[in-house]
Amino acid sequence: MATIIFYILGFTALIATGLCITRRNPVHAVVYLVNALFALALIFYLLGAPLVAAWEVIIYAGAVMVLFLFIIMMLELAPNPVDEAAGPGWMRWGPVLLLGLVLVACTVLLILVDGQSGEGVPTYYASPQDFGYALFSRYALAVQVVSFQLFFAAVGAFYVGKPPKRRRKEQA
Amino acid sequence: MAEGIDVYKRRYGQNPKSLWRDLKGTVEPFYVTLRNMFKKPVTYQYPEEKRTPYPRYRARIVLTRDPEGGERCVACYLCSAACPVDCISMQSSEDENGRRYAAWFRINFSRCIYCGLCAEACPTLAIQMTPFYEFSGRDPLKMVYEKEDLLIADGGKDNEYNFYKHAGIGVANPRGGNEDEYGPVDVRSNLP
Amino acid sequence: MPILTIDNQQIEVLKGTNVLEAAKGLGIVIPHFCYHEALGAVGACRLCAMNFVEGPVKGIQMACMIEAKDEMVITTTDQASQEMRARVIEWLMMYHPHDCPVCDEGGECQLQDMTIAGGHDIRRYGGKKRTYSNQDLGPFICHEMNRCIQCYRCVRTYQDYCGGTDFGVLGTNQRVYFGRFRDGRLESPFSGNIVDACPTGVFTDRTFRYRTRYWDIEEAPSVCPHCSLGCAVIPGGRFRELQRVRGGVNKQTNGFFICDRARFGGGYGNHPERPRVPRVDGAQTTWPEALRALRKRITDLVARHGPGAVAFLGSPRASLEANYLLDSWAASLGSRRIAFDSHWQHDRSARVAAGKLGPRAASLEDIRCSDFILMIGVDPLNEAPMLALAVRQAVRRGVRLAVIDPRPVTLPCAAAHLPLAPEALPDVLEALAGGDIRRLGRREAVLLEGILEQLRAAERPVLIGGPDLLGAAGIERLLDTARLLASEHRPCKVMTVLAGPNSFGCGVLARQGPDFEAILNGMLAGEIKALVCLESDPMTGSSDPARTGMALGKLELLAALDYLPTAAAHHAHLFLPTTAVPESAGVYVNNEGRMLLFSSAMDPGTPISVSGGGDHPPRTFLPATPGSEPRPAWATLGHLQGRRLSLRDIRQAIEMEHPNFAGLSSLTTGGEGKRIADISPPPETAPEIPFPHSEGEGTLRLYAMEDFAGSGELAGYASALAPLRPTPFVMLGALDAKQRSLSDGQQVRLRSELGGVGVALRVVPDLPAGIALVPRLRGTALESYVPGRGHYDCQILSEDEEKT
Amino acid sequence: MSDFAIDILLILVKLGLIFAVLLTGAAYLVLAERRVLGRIQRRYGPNRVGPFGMMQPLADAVKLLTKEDFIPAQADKPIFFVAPGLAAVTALLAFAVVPFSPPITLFGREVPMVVCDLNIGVLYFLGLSSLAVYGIALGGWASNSKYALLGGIRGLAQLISYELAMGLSLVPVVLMAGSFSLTDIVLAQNPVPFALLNPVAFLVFLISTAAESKRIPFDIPEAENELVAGFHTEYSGMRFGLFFVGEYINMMILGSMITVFFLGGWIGPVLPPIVWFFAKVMAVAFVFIWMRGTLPRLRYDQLMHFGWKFLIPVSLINVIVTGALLLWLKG
Repeated sequence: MATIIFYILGFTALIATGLCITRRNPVHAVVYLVNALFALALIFYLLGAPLVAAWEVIIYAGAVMVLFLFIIMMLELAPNPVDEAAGPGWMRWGPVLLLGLVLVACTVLLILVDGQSGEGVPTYYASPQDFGYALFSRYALAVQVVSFQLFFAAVGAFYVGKPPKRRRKEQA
Repeated sequence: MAEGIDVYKRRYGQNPKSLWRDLKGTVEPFYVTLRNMFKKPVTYQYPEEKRTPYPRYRARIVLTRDPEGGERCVACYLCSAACPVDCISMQSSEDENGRRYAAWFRINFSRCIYCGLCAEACPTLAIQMTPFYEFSGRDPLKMVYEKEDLLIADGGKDNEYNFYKHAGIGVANPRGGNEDEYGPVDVRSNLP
Repeated sequence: MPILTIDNQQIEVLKGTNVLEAAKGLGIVIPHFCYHEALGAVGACRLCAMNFVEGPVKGIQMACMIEAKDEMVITTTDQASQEMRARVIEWLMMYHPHDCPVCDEGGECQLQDMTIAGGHDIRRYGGKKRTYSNQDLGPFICHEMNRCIQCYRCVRTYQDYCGGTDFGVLGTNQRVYFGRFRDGRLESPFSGNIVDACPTGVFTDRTFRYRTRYWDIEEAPSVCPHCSLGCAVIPGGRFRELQRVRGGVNKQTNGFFICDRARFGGGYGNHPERPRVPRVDGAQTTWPEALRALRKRITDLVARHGPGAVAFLGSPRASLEANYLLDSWAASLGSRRIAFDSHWQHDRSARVAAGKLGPRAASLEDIRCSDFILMIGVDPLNEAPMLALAVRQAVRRGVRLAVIDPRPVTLPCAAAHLPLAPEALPDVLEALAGGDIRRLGRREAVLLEGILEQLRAAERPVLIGGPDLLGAAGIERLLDTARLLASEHRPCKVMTVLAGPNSFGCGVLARQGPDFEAILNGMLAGEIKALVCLESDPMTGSSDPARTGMALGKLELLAALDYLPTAAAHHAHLFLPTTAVPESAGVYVNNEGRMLLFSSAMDPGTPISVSGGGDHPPRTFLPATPGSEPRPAWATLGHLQGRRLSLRDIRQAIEMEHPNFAGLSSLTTGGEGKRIADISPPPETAPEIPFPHSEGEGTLRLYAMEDFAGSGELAGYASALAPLRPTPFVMLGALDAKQRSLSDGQQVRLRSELGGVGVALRVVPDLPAGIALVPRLRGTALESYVPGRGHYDCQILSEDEEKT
Repeated sequence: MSDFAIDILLILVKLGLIFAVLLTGAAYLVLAERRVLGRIQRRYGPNRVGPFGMMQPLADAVKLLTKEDFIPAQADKPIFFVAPGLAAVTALLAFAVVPFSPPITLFGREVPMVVCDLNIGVLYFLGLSSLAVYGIALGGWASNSKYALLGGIRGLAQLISYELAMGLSLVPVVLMAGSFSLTDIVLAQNPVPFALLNPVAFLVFLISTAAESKRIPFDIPEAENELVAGFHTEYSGMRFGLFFVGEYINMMILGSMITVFFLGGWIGPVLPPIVWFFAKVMAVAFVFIWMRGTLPRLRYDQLMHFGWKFLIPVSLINVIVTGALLLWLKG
């Protein structure tokens, strides 16, 4: 059963990614990419990495793609480009509905039929604890380096984004 | 901005950026709303409780009559022109002694907003408003009132006034026969 | 050109402009009553006071009476002149009655506006008011003297401008009375203009009495369809009914005024029998059904008998767009059988005028400014009334006017009248062009010699001719004459009165096509199986009703698009309703080739007063407006050809196909219109068709003539004009009457090829011998006497002779 | 009957119950809100349909279902159709991990009173709430209306900003409970709820949930007097209804989350656990309504300043302090 779900999710992710690449409407592309990311997160969950799955959703689908969408919505103020699948209605909204339904169904299925309960469970199960230990003991140095880099990046962004002195004075 | 801060300073007598003031300003309203929750609502439960409007309340429109019992309306169209929702329509006409009157006069009460501009505009005090406000129906056609439905057998708010006694066109009295008029001139009375 | 300063703004104006006009040019509108652009200034109302600070005159002056001069500095906003205006308004309002609610002028009353503008809102005068008795001024004008403010505009309009004699002013101190000597209809055919001229409600339109307020009327600038002059009018409708027509302003055509036929003859669109629903074989049907049937029948006929089996008849009262689409429909079917006027003489005349008039066309404004006028074969008051008024304005300036016409041409001004028999008119034209003058009688020759002398001496002469007596050949000769008389320094302009409002446009579209006589022959020969009539009735222009009737009877398909209950509309196998002029938009090309736009003032539909039964609108909610089926003819014709065109598309197509209509699509309503570009080279001359002359023993040559209110196709359906229609009469010269021992006013019997009719006799002193005249009066026995078809042989007998 | 089948049956029964309770609850929450708001404004609120207006939700539902389903011209139809569903489904899915009560014994089986006790329940909740943004953003964008677009953009900015604060305020909870599982978190609050142990986290979470559910004073995406109705301006009929129901389900979810994370879940004396749970959820819902009746809407910049410059720093400091305290207590 887990194998079947895996393949379903895999194909979903593939199709969604393909559609994402071929869409000319950026918002549609984002929607398909979110679908793909969600399918990927479910695959992670299926493979025994719930923490990674959750972060996939929270960070990629929930934050990065939202920022993409934010920018697109701010910029894409021209009238909607011509729908690429200018054909019958289902051609346009069929794929997204289908993929969405598949994902929701898989989510429900995965939640209900507990991943740890039966067959097909992967041999290695990465619980949040395992993950945390790995991150902060074995890879502590790497994490520190990355976090410093992020910190520098944040400081840099703050500096670049700061209004010039003169303007600050005016604002005050 | 600075003035605003001054106002705050005067009112609170302390630093306007005080956290205490902010907290108080956030929490106090909760108390106010909670207190209100336990007060009796001021709503009239309309169909059961009715209120008596004042005599000059602006509701259903009527057409009044002059002291002699004639229709006051001269179909001058001023009410329909004043009406902001175009609910008044009429057709003026003339009777055998030259009196101008409305052949038909119609108010669509399903459109009327009871603003009173028609009564304000009426130069002959024909159109007046009454306090009868319970006035609704499900069939819009039944809300269309004709002259026969609108006319009342009374002069309404100014019972003495008769437009034709002042207009000087010889309908109520013969031409030149009103009290503030000289006798009529005609082409022959001008002859030497 | 003087430059003056008004309220600190400088303006340069033409020499002779008065200060009031100059201020108007700056957008400063100062109240005034007596001044009117057409009537001039008299300084009677004392309202246009301005303060002249610098310049040749000083102090408070009446601006309309002062000519603009250089270095004038004028203020209108200072306290003194403002106060003066306010006081004058207050004096004017002192006796004014308190009857605005029952006054028809209310809402468009200049006095109301000026009172408000002058800031006068409370009457301080508490004494008695002066009153007047009113007069019955007939079916068109209402009189309410109490409202008078003594601006004298009515008298100046009626007497001075329009030449009416039966209305005037009489007064002692404050009892000035404007009226007639006794009750009765105002006799001038321009009497309605005092309604427009009166700034308050003294004279109001009786046909419009108590009908509508100004603010409820849907108005749009339009063009009068009653004659070919193209006067600007403003029809106004309400409750789907034409309520009134008032004069529009077009300085090139009518100026400011219109005739009573235009003003009171607008009711044809509200005729109670107007067909409003499409009909197929006499049964009412829906639009898609009727259109499908028409298209199918015509394709069937074309398939069976070839494209020549379908003929088309356009109309001089249909818009240029509709006529053009009819033409293009015929062309797309492959049929060249299209005529634009059922009256072939009028049709030919229009083609000649359209082809040859060119830059010598005179507008009414040219006539007003001319210095010698020769009218030949034209009866303006009956054929084109505003022409008479234009001529009067010239005559008022001292211009000489000569009339050569057998008919007793009545004009509102003095004229030298030379009554010549119609047969002599071609000789006169010859003579004008330099031919032999001695072919005419001695007396006539002397008179004509005088006319010719004046014509040669004049600097801006205008020749005016009409098609009814001259015919196409005569019109052509008149145009040639004008060309001969004109030189580089001396323009000689011509005006040809044509039959319908769009005759000129039809003439351009018709080119070398057949006339309706040829189509009639085809119908009689059985070659033509179908006739499509666009807003036209073949019977109305036909010289031989029996022959036309027979030809129509042979048709397999008679299709009519019309808004009038004509005979053709009634008998048509297929009828499609169209919109009347006030309900539709389009272009008319008037008799001088001026393209004039008219726009739709109201929607078609059965008037509320009719659909409601009596005067009460029905108390129902209907999904559609009753009687609103009529569609503009151009829309229907476009639809029939499967083309969805807007008016703009059609106009652009016309411009493409006929380059002389250049500028058509950029015209705007309410403007002066635009002369069409000249046709070059001019089309070939129409074949000359001589007048048939036949002499019979004891017979008279009977000519039909137009009547002011009784002849026009549209006027015939306007019920308001009924009081103006005369009872049938026949006119006879004094000599002929004496020979037959008949006397004026006697009831006689008129017998001609069209049968016998009993009519009253009018003896006219200077009618040439051997000639009788009848007016064409629709709806009477004289309906079938068509002007412009030549003459009828007739006999006039007294009733007693008839019995024996 | 095999165990597996019984499991499935139980799960379906639980699902059905949750659906029924949630949807009815949402409907009556609407009514409750209108009544409470009415009382705050010294009115009665809807009291005409049925006794005390109890049938009002039914009437509303009938009205919404029979209204014209209007689609603006030039709207991006597929996304326009999907968006309201997305808003409602993400809200519904989050309920899968909420435990209402300790496991009960039924027919000799121990039945957990939660659809699925995920060991990453907290993260699951956070993930779904981060996906809820899409309903608003896409709905606003697809309407092809400037008001809806502005509402959508505002919604995007607001939701991702406050999600950060929400997530950070949950870190101390996880630290204190030592588990991502919601059941474990509830059990860890016996006897003292975390709201008392860590009031700062509680307040930050309360504020962020109010912002997440787009309710006054944080209803900037649909600010009526600026944006007509914000992201759902162009929605009508049942599509609008889905957004509406989604909002109230969201309110119940967030109420449940507050209950679970900070108010000790089902734990309480005397009364049965499930009653305690619902009482707490309703109390939170009442606070939300009370807040709506009391506070004015924030301005957009105030909202952003408050979120980024106050809530996030405060919750970060709270994480460090809580962590340090826990280490100190353990060590």
